[in-house]
Amino acid sequence: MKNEEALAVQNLRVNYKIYRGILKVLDGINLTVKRGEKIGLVGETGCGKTTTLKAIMGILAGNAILSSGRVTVNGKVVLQRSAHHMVRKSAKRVAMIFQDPTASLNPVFTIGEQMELVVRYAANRSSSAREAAVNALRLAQLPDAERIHTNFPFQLSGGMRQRVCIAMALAAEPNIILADEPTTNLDVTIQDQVLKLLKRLCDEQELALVLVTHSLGVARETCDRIYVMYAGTIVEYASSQNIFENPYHPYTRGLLAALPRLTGEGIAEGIEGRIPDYLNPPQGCRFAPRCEHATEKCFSTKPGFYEAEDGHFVSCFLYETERGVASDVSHSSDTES
Amino acid sequence: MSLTKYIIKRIVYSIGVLFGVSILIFVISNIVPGDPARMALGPRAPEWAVEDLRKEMNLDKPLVERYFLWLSDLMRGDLGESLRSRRPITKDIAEYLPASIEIIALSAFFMAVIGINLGRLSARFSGTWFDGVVRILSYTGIVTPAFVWAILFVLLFSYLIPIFPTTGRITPGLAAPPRITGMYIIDGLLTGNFRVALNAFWHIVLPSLALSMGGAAQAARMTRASMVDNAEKDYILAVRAYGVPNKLIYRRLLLKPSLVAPISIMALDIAALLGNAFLVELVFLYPGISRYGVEAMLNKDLFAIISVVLIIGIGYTIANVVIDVIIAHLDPRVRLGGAKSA
Amino acid sequence: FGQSESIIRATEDWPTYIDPAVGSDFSDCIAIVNLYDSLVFPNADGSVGPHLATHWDVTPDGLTWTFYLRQGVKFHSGNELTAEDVVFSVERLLTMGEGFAYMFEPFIDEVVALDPYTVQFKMKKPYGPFLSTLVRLYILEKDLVLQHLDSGPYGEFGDYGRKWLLEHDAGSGPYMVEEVKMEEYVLTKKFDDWWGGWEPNAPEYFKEMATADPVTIRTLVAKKELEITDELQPMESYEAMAKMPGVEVVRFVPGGMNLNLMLHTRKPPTDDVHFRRALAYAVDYKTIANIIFPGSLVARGPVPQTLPGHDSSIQPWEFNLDKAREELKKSKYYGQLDEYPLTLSWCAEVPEEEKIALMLQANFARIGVKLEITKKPFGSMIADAQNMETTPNCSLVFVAAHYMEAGGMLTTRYHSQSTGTWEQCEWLLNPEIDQMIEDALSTIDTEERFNKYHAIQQKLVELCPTIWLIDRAETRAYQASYVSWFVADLVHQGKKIALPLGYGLYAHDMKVFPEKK
Amino acid sequence: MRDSTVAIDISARSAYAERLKRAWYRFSRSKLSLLGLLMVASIIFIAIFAPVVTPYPEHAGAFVDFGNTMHPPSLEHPFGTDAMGRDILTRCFFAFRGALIMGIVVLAIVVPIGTAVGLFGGYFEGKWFSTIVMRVTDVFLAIPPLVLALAIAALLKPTLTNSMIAVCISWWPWYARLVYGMTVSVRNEPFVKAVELTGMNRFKIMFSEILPNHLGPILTKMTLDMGWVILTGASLSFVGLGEQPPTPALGTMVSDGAKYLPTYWWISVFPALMIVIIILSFNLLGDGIREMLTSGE
Amino acid sequence: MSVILRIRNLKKYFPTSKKGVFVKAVDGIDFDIYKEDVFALVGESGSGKSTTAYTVIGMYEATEGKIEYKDLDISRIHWKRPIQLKKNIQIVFQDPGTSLNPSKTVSQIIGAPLIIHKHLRGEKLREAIINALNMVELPSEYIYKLPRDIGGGEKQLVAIARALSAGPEFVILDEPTSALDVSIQAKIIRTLLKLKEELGLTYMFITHDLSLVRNISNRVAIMYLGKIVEQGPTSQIFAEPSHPYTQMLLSSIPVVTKAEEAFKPKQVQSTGEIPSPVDVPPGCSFHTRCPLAWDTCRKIEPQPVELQPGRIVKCHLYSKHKATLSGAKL
Ligand SMILES: Nc1ncnc2c1ncn2[C@@H]1O[C@H](COP(=O)(O)OP(=O)(O)OP(=O)(O)O)[C@@H](O)[C@H]1O
Ligand SMILES: Nc1ncnc2c1ncn2[C@@H]1O[C@H](COP(=O)(O)OP(=O)(O)OP(=O)(O)O)[C@@H](O)[C@H]1O
Ligand SMILES: [Mg+2]
Ligand SMILES: [Mg+2]
Repeated sequence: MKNEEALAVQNLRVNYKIYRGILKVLDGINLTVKRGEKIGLVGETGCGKTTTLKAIMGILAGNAILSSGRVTVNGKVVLQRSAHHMVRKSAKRVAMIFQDPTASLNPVFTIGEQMELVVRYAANRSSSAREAAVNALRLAQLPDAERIHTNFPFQLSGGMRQRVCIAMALAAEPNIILADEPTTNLDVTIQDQVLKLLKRLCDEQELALVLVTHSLGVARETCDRIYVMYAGTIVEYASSQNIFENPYHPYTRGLLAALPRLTGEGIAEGIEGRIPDYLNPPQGCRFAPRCEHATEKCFSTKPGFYEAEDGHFVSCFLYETERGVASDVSHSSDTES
Repeated sequence: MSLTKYIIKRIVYSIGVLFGVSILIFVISNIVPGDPARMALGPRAPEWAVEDLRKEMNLDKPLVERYFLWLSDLMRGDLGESLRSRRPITKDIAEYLPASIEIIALSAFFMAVIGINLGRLSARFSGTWFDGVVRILSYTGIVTPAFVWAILFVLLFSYLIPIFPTTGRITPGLAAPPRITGMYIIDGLLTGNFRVALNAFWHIVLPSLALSMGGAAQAARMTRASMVDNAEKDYILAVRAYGVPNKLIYRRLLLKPSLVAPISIMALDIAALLGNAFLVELVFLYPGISRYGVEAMLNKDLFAIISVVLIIGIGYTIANVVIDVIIAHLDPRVRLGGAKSA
Repeated sequence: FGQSESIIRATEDWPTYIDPAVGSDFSDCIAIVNLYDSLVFPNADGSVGPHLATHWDVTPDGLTWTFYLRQGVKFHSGNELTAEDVVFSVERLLTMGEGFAYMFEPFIDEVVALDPYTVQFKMKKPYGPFLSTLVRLYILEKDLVLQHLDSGPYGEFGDYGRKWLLEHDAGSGPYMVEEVKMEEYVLTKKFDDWWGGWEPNAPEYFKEMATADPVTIRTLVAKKELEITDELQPMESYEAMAKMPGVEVVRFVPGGMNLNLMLHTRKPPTDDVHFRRALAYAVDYKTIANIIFPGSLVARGPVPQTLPGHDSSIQPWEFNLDKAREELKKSKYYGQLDEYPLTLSWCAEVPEEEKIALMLQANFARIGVKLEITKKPFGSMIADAQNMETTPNCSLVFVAAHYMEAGGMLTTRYHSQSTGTWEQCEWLLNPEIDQMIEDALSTIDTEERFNKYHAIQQKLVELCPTIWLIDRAETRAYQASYVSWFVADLVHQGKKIALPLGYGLYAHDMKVFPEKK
Repeated sequence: MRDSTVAIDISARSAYAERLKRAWYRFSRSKLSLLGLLMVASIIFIAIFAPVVTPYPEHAGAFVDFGNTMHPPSLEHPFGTDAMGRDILTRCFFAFRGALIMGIVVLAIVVPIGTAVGLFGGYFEGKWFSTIVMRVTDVFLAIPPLVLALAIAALLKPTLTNSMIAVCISWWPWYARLVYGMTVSVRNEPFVKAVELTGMNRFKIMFSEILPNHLGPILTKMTLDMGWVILTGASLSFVGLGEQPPTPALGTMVSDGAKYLPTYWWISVFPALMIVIIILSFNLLGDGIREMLTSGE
Repeated sequence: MSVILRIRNLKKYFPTSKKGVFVKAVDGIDFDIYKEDVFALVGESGSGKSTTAYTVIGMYEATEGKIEYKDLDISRIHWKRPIQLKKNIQIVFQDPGTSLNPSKTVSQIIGAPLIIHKHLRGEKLREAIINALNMVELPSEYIYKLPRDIGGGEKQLVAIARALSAGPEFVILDEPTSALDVSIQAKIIRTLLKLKEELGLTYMFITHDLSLVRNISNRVAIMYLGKIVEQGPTSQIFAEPSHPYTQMLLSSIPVVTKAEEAFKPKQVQSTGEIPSPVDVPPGCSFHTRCPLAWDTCRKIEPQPVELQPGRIVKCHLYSKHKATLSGAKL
C-alpha cells in the first residue's frame, strides 16, 4: 500500500498561447508521489510550479496548451496527450490548496456554503454535509468552527482563511493534497503552525502531499523528497536530506548559497541573471545562460537525468560521467509535438 | 455597520445632494433672461396684471430669498405654477409621472433581466456561436441610441408587423381605468379592468424596449466579461476541481460575485435611460413626464422645467440607492461593513 | 363612461384656455365656440345674425347699444341665462384684460342690465365693427363662476374663477365639458337642452384632441378614429390621407388668415423702406401659394381677400429680382449688405414654414442678402416679440382675424398699441396709421368705414412693413363617408367662407353616421 | 562619456520606437480596432472635404428645390431627398462637421476642467476644500447628463454654441469623477510618497507625477466620449434645441424625417444610421485604444 | 559612536470609523540608531514596523513622542521639515512594483531628487543619473526604460538608486527584498551593504526575516503590536533570545541546515495569531499567545528591563516581580 504510486506526472509540457506567441513554460516535467509521501516542489517565481499543479488538477487556464504528457492519479490516467487524441478526466480524491487563500474563497458565499458544496460533490455526501463541513473545520484546528461556518471569507484573518482552505481540502476526503505555496502570504509563526498542521494531517490520514513552495526551508521541514524546479524543468530531485546536505546542480547550489543563514555566515553571491524568456527558451539546458559551468553542449542539448547518488537525480551534464545515464525522459509512448 | 444603517446613511447623503441639485437648477433657471410673468400672461395682458403676477411669483425679491420661498413651497409639495397653462405643476406631474414610471420600471426590468441573462448564457457558452451572436448584439445595442431604436420599432412594428401600438398610453376610444395610482396597468388590475391593463401594457412594451436596449446590451457585456474573468479565479477553479457541476457554478457560484460590476454600472445605464426617455416618449407620443418636460423646455416654462429636472434627479437618486442596496445584498463586504466593494 | 360612436374627433393644438375671458388662439376658440354662446352669431359670408340676442338697437351717435335677449336660454347647469350674466361676463372680461378683451376695452364704457332680458352697452366712443366683434363676447353663468372662486388678484372676485374654468365650463353652448385631459384632449358632450334645438344625427360628443404628430394622425384617420384633422399637417400627409377610402381633403381659404413675413421697421437693415421693398420683390410667391400651401392665394395687401373690408384694387407683389436689386440700390444699406445679415424666426409648430424660410433664404441670397433662420416654438416667438431688441428682423407668422372685418385685423396688426405682441413684430409705431385706424373704427356707416379701411391698406402697401405672402388655404382631411361637415359642403358649393377662427368646427352643425363607418 | 551619451541617445530613440511599435502592434491586433480607426479617419476626411466629396454641396445651405422632394434612394441620390428636395447624403456628410466640432470643442473644454478638478479633489482627499469640490461634482452627477443638458439648452437660445455649453456643463463631472477615483487610488502609492518625501512641489506632483498615469484611461474615455457627446448633441437637436437649419444636424434630420415615416423612411433612417456609425466608429477606436493601453505583455 | 536617530515614546494612532477608537499602530516605542549601523526592526505583519518608518520619514505626523535626528527635533509631518532633512533621510519601499511611477522612465525617476536637492540640469543631470545607476550596478542603457520593462529585482535597484542619488546619510529600508526571490535578494543585500560601506550610510532595515537580520545588522529591535518587546545587539539576541516572543519567532523559522536547526530555541512553540491593533489585549499584549503567561501578564503591562547595556526586554519574566510571582519556568 505504502509504496503504491499515488500520482505520476510524465513528460508534462504545457505552453501558454499569448498574443506575442507561445510561451513554452513546462518542458517535460516528471514526478512521482507515493501513497502517504510528502514531496516538495521548489522553485523561484515563475518557474511553473502553479502550472504543474493546475495541470494535475485539470484546471489549466483557457489559453494553456498541453503539448505532451500524461498524468496518472491513483492509477488512473486523468490527462494524456498523444498524437491523436487527448484524455481529460477530472481527478478524484485530489484536493488543492491555492497560493492565495483570499482568492480561493468565493467572497460572496459563507464558508459553510462553500464547504458544503465540496462535501456534497467531492466527497459525495449529501446527508450530513453540514456536520462534515464543521468537522473539517475542526480538523483544521479552527477555533469556534460553528461560527466560522457562517462567516464570510473577508471576516477572517489570513491565517484563518488558509486553514479554511485546508479544511475545505480535507472535506473533499482526498488521498492526495496539492498545496500551492500555502504559507507564502503568512507570517513565520503562522506559517509554522500551518505547516505543522498540514504535516500532521497528512501523516495521520496517510495522505500524499505535493507542497509547492519557493522556500527551501519550508520544503525541508515538511517534505520527504524534494524536486527542484527551474524555468519549467526539474533540475534535481532527491530526499530532503540529500538535497540540502549534498546539492549537485549548480542552480540548487546557487540557491542554497544565496539563503541567509540563521547561524550568520554573511550573504553569498546570488545567481546572476534572470529566468529565461519563455517565448524563446534556451535550446539546451534552460539554466545554461546563468550557469558558470556551462559548456557549449549545455547550450545545444538538453541534459537527461543522472543519478549522482542513490535516489539523487541531477539534470546536468556535469554529472553525466559520474554514474551514467539514469532514469531519463523514458515514457516513450508520449510523443513530442 | 448594519445594512439598515448603511441605507440610512446613503439616503441622508442623497438628500443632501438633492438639496444641492435644487440650488443648481434654481440658479441656472433664474439667471437666464426673460420675464416669466409676461410669458405667463400672454402678450395682450395689461401691464398691471403682469406686475401683480410678478409680485405673486416673488420675482421682485432677491435670488436668495426667492430660493428659500420656492424651497418652502416645495417642502409643502407645491412646485409652483406652470407659466404656460397657469396650472399647478404638482397636478401636471401627478398626471404624467405615473405614465413614465410604468415605462421606466419596465425598461429597468428588461435591462436587468434580459441583459444579465444574455450575459450569463453568453459566458456559459463562451466561444460558441451563441456567444458570438450575443456579443455582436450587445455591441449593436450599445452603439445604437435609444431614439434610433424607437424609430426603428415604430417603423417595424406599426407598419411592417403591426402587432404593437406605437403611440399613446392606451388605444384611443378605450377609457382609462379609474385613477388610483395613475399607472394604467396597476389601476386596471386593481379595478378588474384587465382589458385596459393589458392594452396599457401592450402600449409600453415598445417604448420600454427601445429605452432598455442600450442598458441591456451593456449589462450583457459586463456580465459576460465579469463572469469570464471570474471563471479563471481560484475560487471557481477550486469548486470546478472538486467536481461541482457546471450548471451550478454558472447559475450561482460564478454569477453572484460577477453581478456586482454589471449592477454597479447599471446606475449609469439608468441615467441614460432617464435621459433617453425624453426622446423616446417624444417618438412614441407617450404622455409621460419626459414629454411634458420637453414641452416645458421648448416653451421655456421655467418652473415646469425645474420641477421635471428635480423629479428626475430624485428618481435617479432613488434608483442609485436601490442599486446600492442590491449590491450590498450581493456583496457581504458592503453589507457587513468590510472593505468597500470593488 | 361609455363613449357613444356618435362622436366628432378633431385634432388641433392643445387648447390651453377654454375660459372665454382668457383663451383666444385657434385651438382655444374651437372649444370656446362649442361651449359658450354669444349675443350674435357669424354667418359663413362674414356677416352676423341674431343668437342669444334676438334683435338690437343702436343710437345714431353710435354710443348706446341695446340688446334684447332670447328667453328661456339655459346654462349647462339648468339655470336661465339673463342680462345679469351678460353684464358679469363683460365685466369679467374687461377686468381680467386677457383674451379678446382688447377688442372691447377701448370702446365699452359700461354695461347695464335694464331688465332680465335687456342689456345696454354704453360706449366710450363710436365703434363701427361692434356687432362683428360681439361674436367674441361669450356669456358665462355668473352664479356658477362665483361658486368657484379661488384666491387671486381681483379683489372680491379672487381669481374670477380662472383656475376652475381651466377644466370646466360655465356656458350655455351646444356642448359641455365632459373631461379635460391635460395636453391630450377636451371631450365635450352634447347639451340636450340647448335652446337652438338639435338635428338628428348631430354628434353626441365632440372631442378636441391635442396631437399634431403626422404619423399618429395618419394612423388615426386610417383607423377611422379621427374625424377631422388639423390644418397643420405636411402636404405629403394630406396626399397620403386623400388616398384613404372615405377620406376627403378639403381645402378652402377661410378668409380670416394670412401668412406674413413681418419686417422689423426699427431695426437695421429692415428699417429702410427700400430695403423692405427689395425683399418683397425677392420672394417667390407662386411657389408658396401653389406648392408649399397649395390652394392658397397670393396675398393682396394686409387684409385677406375674402375678409369684408379688403381693398380689391391692391395688386399682389411680384417676384422680380431686377426690381428687387433696383430697390436695394436705393437703400442706405446697399454696398454693406454683408454687415447686416437678417434674422428670421419661424414657428416650430408649423413645419411647412421651414420650407418657406429656406426658400426665402435661397431667394434673398440671390440679391446678396444673408438670412439666418431660427426655428422657434410659438411660445418663444411670443416672448421675443415682447420687446424691440429681441424681435428678429423677419418673423414668419400666420395671423387670423378675430372678427370678420378688415378693421380688426388692421388694429391687431398695425396699431401702435399692439406692438409687443406676436401679431405685430413690425414695431411700426406710426401715429398716422394709428389715427386712420381709430377714425375708421369709430365710423358707424359701413360703406364709409370700408372706404377708410381701403385707404389704410394703400398706405400700408406704400410703407411696406410686411411682406404679405399668402391668404392661406386651410386644408383638413375628414371622414366624408360618415361625417357631414358644413364647411365641406360650402366648399363643394363653391361658396366663400369667411368664418371667424373656431367656427369651422362648430359641432352643432355637423352630422355623424356611425353606421356608415 | 560622449560616446556613451551617443549610445544612450540611440538606445533612447530605439526605446521609444520600440514602445510605439509595441503599442501599434497591440492596437492592430484586433481587426475591429483597425476598422474603427479607418472609420473615424473617413468621418474626419468626409467632414473636412464635405464640399468636395458630396454630390450636391449647395444642398447643405440655403437651398430648396420643390420639384425634387421625397425622392427615394437612387443612384443620383443614394440616400434619397427630403421634403425640401435636398440630397440627404450631402446633408448627412455636412452634418459630420457640426458633430465633430461639437465633440472636439466639448471635450477640449470638459477634459481639462474635469481632470483638474478630479486631480485636485483626489490628491487633497479628506481636506475640507476637496470635500466641497467633490460634493459639488456629486450634485452635477445627481442629474442624468442628458436631462441636465436638455434643461440648460432649453433655457439658453438654441444654437450650436449653446448646446455645446449645455453639454459641457453636464459632462465635466464625469471626468472629475474618473480622475478623482484614479487619483485617490494612486495618491498613497509608494511612488507618489517617494516624490513627496523628496520635497517635490505638490502641483508638480499632481500634474507631472500623478496625471501621466491617468492619461491612458482619459484618452480611452475621450475617444469613447466623442461618440457619446456627438450623440448628446444629436439628441438635443432631435428635441429641437440644437443647431438651426439650414445647417444640417443629424438629430434634426432624424426628428424631421420621423414625421414622414414610414412612407418616406429614408429621410430619417439614413441620418439615424449615420449617428449609429459615428458612435460605432469611436467605440471601436476607443476599445482598441483601451486594449492597447491595458493589455499585458 | 554617535546616535543619529533617537526615538522616544513614539506613538502613532490612526482613527477608525468609530469615534474614540484608534488603531494603535505604534504604541510608545524608544530606540536609538547609531551612525553607520544597520538597525533592524523585526516583527510580524501588522506589528507597526512600516508605521514607525513612515512616522520617522514624516509621512505621518506622530501622535505623541519625539523623533530626533542628530539632535534636531523632527517629529513633524514632512512638508514642515527643512528641505535639507529630506535630502539626508531617504526611504526604499517594500514593493518595487508600486514604488516606481509606471509612467516615468528610469532617468526621470532617479532624476527627481537630483533636480530638487542638487539643482542639476542637462548633461550634469544625466551624468549624475548614470552614476547613480552604476552605483547599483545597472547598465546606463536603463535610463530610458520604463518600470514595466524591467524585472522586479532591477526595479528595486532603481528605487535604491533613487534613494541614494541625492546623497543621503540615513536610509530607511522597508522590507526591500521580501517581494523578491532569494537569488535576487542576495544581490540586492550585497549591493546595499557595499554602498553603506562606500558612502558611510546608516540603515534602518525593516524586515520580518530573522535569518536575514542575523546576517546584516548590528542591532535589532523586535516589535509586537506596536511595541518593542526586545532590543539589543544582534549577536546577543540571537545567542540568547530573552523574550518569549523572540523565541517563538526564532523557533518558527524554517531552516536548511542542521547547524541552524540546532541554533533554534526549542522551548516555545508558535501558537495563535497577532491580535488586531484596534483592541490590544490588556497587560502584556503578548499574553494571549505566550505559553509562559500568568495572571500578572494579563493585567499589568511589563516595563522595559535593561538586561545588559543596550539590551532591553519588556517582559514580566525579567521584571523585579519575577521572584515573587508564579512558578513559571523557562
Ligand atoms: N494563463 C496564462 N497565460 C499566459 N502565461 C501564463 C499563464 N499562467 C502562467 N503564465 C506564465 O507561466 C509562467 C509560469 O507561471 P506559474 O504561475 O506556473 O509560476 P509559479 O512558479 O507558480 O510562480 P509563482 O511563484 O509566482 O506563483 C510565468 O511566466 C507566467 O507568467
Ligand atoms: N493609514 C492607516 N490608517 C489606519 N490604519 C493603519 C494605517 N496604516 C497602517 N495601519 C494599521 O496599523 C497596523 C500596523 O501597520 P504597519 O503597516 O505599520 O505594519 P507592518 O508591521 O509594517 O506590517 P507588514 O509587515 O504587513 O508591512 C496595521 O494593523 C495596519 O492595519
Ligand atoms: Mg504560483
Ligand atoms: Mg510594512
